[in-house]
Amino acid sequence: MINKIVASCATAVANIKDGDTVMIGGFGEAGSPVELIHALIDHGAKNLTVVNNNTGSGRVGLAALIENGQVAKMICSYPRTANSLVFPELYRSGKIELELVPQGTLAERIRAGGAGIPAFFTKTSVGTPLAEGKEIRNFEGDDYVMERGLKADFALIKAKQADRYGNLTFNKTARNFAPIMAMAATTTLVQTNEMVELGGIDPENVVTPGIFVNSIIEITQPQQESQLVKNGVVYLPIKSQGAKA
Amino acid sequence: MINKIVASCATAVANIKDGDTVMIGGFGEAGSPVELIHALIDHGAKNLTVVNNNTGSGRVGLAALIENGQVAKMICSYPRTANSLVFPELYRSGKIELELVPQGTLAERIRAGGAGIPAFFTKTSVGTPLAEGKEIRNFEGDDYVMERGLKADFALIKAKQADRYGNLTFNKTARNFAPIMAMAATTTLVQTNEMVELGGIDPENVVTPGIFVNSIIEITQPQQESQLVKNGVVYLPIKSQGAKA
Amino acid sequence: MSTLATSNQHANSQVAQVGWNREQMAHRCAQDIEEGSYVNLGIGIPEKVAQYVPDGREVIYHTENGLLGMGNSPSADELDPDLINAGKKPVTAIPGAAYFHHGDSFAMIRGNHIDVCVLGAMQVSEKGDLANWSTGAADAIPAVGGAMDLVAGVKTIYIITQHTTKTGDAKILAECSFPLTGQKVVNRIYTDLCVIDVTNKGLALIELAPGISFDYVQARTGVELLNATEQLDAKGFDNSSVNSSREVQS
Amino acid sequence: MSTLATSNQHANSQVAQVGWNREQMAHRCAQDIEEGSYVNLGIGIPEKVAQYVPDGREVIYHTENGLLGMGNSPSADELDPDLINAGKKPVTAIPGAAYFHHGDSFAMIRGNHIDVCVLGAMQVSEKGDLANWSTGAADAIPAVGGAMDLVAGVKTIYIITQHTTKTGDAKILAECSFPLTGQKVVNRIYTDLCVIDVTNKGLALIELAPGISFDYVQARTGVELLNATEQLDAKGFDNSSVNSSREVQS
Repeated sequence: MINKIVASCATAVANIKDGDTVMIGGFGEAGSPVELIHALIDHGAKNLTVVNNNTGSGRVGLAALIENGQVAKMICSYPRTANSLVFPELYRSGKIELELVPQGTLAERIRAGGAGIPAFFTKTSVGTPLAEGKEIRNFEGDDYVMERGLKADFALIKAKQADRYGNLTFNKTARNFAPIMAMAATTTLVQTNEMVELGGIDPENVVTPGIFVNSIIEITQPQQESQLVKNGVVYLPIKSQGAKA
Repeated sequence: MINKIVASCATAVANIKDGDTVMIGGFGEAGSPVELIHALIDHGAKNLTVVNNNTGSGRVGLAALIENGQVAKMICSYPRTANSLVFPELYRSGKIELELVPQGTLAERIRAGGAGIPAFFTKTSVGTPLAEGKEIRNFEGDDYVMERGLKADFALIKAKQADRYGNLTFNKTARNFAPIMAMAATTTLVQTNEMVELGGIDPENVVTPGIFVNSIIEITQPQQESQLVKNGVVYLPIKSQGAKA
Repeated sequence: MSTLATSNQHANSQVAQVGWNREQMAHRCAQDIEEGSYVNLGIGIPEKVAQYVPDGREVIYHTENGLLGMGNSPSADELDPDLINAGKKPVTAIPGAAYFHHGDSFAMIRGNHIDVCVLGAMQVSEKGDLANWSTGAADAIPAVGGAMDLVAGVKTIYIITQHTTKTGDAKILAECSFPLTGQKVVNRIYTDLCVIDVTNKGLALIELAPGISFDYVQARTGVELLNATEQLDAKGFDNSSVNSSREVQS
Repeated sequence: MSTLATSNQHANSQVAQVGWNREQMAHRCAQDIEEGSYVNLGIGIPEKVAQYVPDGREVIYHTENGLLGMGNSPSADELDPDLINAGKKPVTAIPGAAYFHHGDSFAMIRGNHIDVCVLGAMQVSEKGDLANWSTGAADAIPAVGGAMDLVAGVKTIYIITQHTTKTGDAKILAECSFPLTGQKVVNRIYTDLCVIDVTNKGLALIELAPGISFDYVQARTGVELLNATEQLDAKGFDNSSVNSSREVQS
């Protein structure tokens, strides 16, 4: 029987290796798979390349992953956000690499990676520093820059509903990058607010078909990043927490 | 007030001009906008380039449009189907041009056209006659062929539900090319089985957002192509029918 | 001279009181948002445009993080951290809204489906080049977001900006000195002092804020302006000029 | 000689009775469809594979016209002309199915997300080149459908085909003479006579239909085959060889 449900977040992230590329869903906190990220912090894989629109906020979730020294490189469109503390400091001190990509180009590169398109042309960034060193080609009188598809070893995303095949729905604008990241990653790990029976999601309303999903963990009451930040929470890996106790 | 509902199929197709490129939704009969196609036959625009996966069946719908001499060129993946009578004869006698495109490349070219991507690379057709004359480029050891985005002046598609903004849902596999054609056409004309109030389609379940739709006509009891073919129906333009009466 | 300079700076820093204030700039821009438009509003003053679109015009707002049909700010009851705009502020969705993923959202942008985008600016050039994402300073953390995609893909780009920097430097220039967001992308500029169209012949000042003279604006602009206010006074507001200039540019 | 030729043709035209028939070919192929696979079945004999997948293996069928989780043929009550497969025949959707548009459907294919595709063939070459869409005849109406996308994008390509043409010509050849569907794409071939793997060393015959000899097959094949039946008899069926050969090829 096909059953993609796993027992814990720890199980879900267990195969992430040092040096892997990991796409993490979310636009700011909306859609951020906080529990899976925290499991990845506990897991400890290092030298990761992380793809996310931002760099996290406060000292939880993605920001905590970065603070824990696990991220060698960020690929993102907007590394500065409100409560963005961790990344700026590491970046200024040269401890983390940044590949800055326009948000739509980032989305299309991820979609291309998932769709088997190694490269495509876009007008975005032509004539700007972000097109420097890239191939420019003219089609029907307009210049376009060639951009490359982007794949990942793992994607960590957050869904609203999931069934055991891995069919997913999302909540409002928390959908953002999740469906295309699920396509672009070799292995997609999902935390979902709710597991439903097969057929519990109308086939017409499936947003991410199960073919793009590998492991699912139900987190019925996920933590909200902004709430954690507001409460001054600092996420420390389980080991360190253990060491402290 | 935004209201994309029009009074008749004739009104919907009124602005299609001789020489236009027209994308027509459907995979075989599933999703074929029969009433809009018949209106286009009555309208009479000639020298059209038509994009569809097939070439219609029997002597109704797309096949009738071709038989009426309005189509100069077909862009499709599979011009031969069961009950495909009209196209083969015209093609063999050199009266219609054919651009044969692999089905997935056709879909991706349409999606690219709608997404502002003038060209992309794909493995499909490398080493085959359909890649001849096209640019081949190697990425990470594999060869890919460059394919161009495809746009249209008009798209004719069939939806299940629509609201006045043009938000659409589809029925099962009748969805096929419709959502991407709606994106790739300057003007998208929709026949829908049912009009609903704003909010009648859950925002989570909208398949084609209204931004891609221009005109909507409600056809609550659309004709089914296979039924027409079975009954030996031959669609003749209104004018000819008038002349006969 | 130093006294004069200070005085000038002072005048410039209070320029909002001299011409249009932020609300009035947003109001002026909103008059050009047409019925039935699909509109993307940038963070800051551009966000304010929505509230001044004339009554009776139905306009649909796009936010690039995956929503078409963005509504007002939520009440406490409506608030959902999963329903935010591109500025990561809570919003609502109107009846007839649609959610979609980032790939589809930027297909709307890149594929020329959005009619109007209103953005802020650091600098705008005579040719309509826009710089609004980076000063190019070495120690700055670069962040671009969706700005480059929006200017490259949206049919009409409106800019709302103070006419000069806080220190009185011109922001409307022959050439941008900051890294570009896009080349030849701007159609119209709304400042606290005036409205300027980007045309093939150069920057055409088409409207002045009350009490502001053409010479006053020219003195605060880094490139020669065409005075098109009289023509427009004669024939009225000519919105079509925006689109025609855009066609030539793109 | 002419009598012999006729006799040979006759023998070949009845070759299905000599080795495996169509159902048995589909059955043999079905044994190699693994639990949890995402599978796309071509029109004809490949379609029959679904009914022979061993009980207890849950397999999800993709049809490129926009459905994952394709079920059996519909009853009269279930029949909906809007629910068809790639062969345009009516089908059903299982609980847990998903509908999507053609762009997304071929993203699944092109993006290497489908595990197995089973197709028919006109010709297969020693290198795994496939010809199955056109004889290249001048008067033929070319039609390609999704075949080129499937062979370019699906992880593992299985071919089910009669070993020879109706007139006894070899279909498994050193080089295809018909226009290609794809280069170096085939992993395994199931014929009425045998099962052949495409390997780096050439075509390896790994299994014979009952009563068929290696020499019998070789005589009906246009390229020299490696006899790998003994090795496999010794170590059992080695499914991993398929994937490793695929990795080298793609």
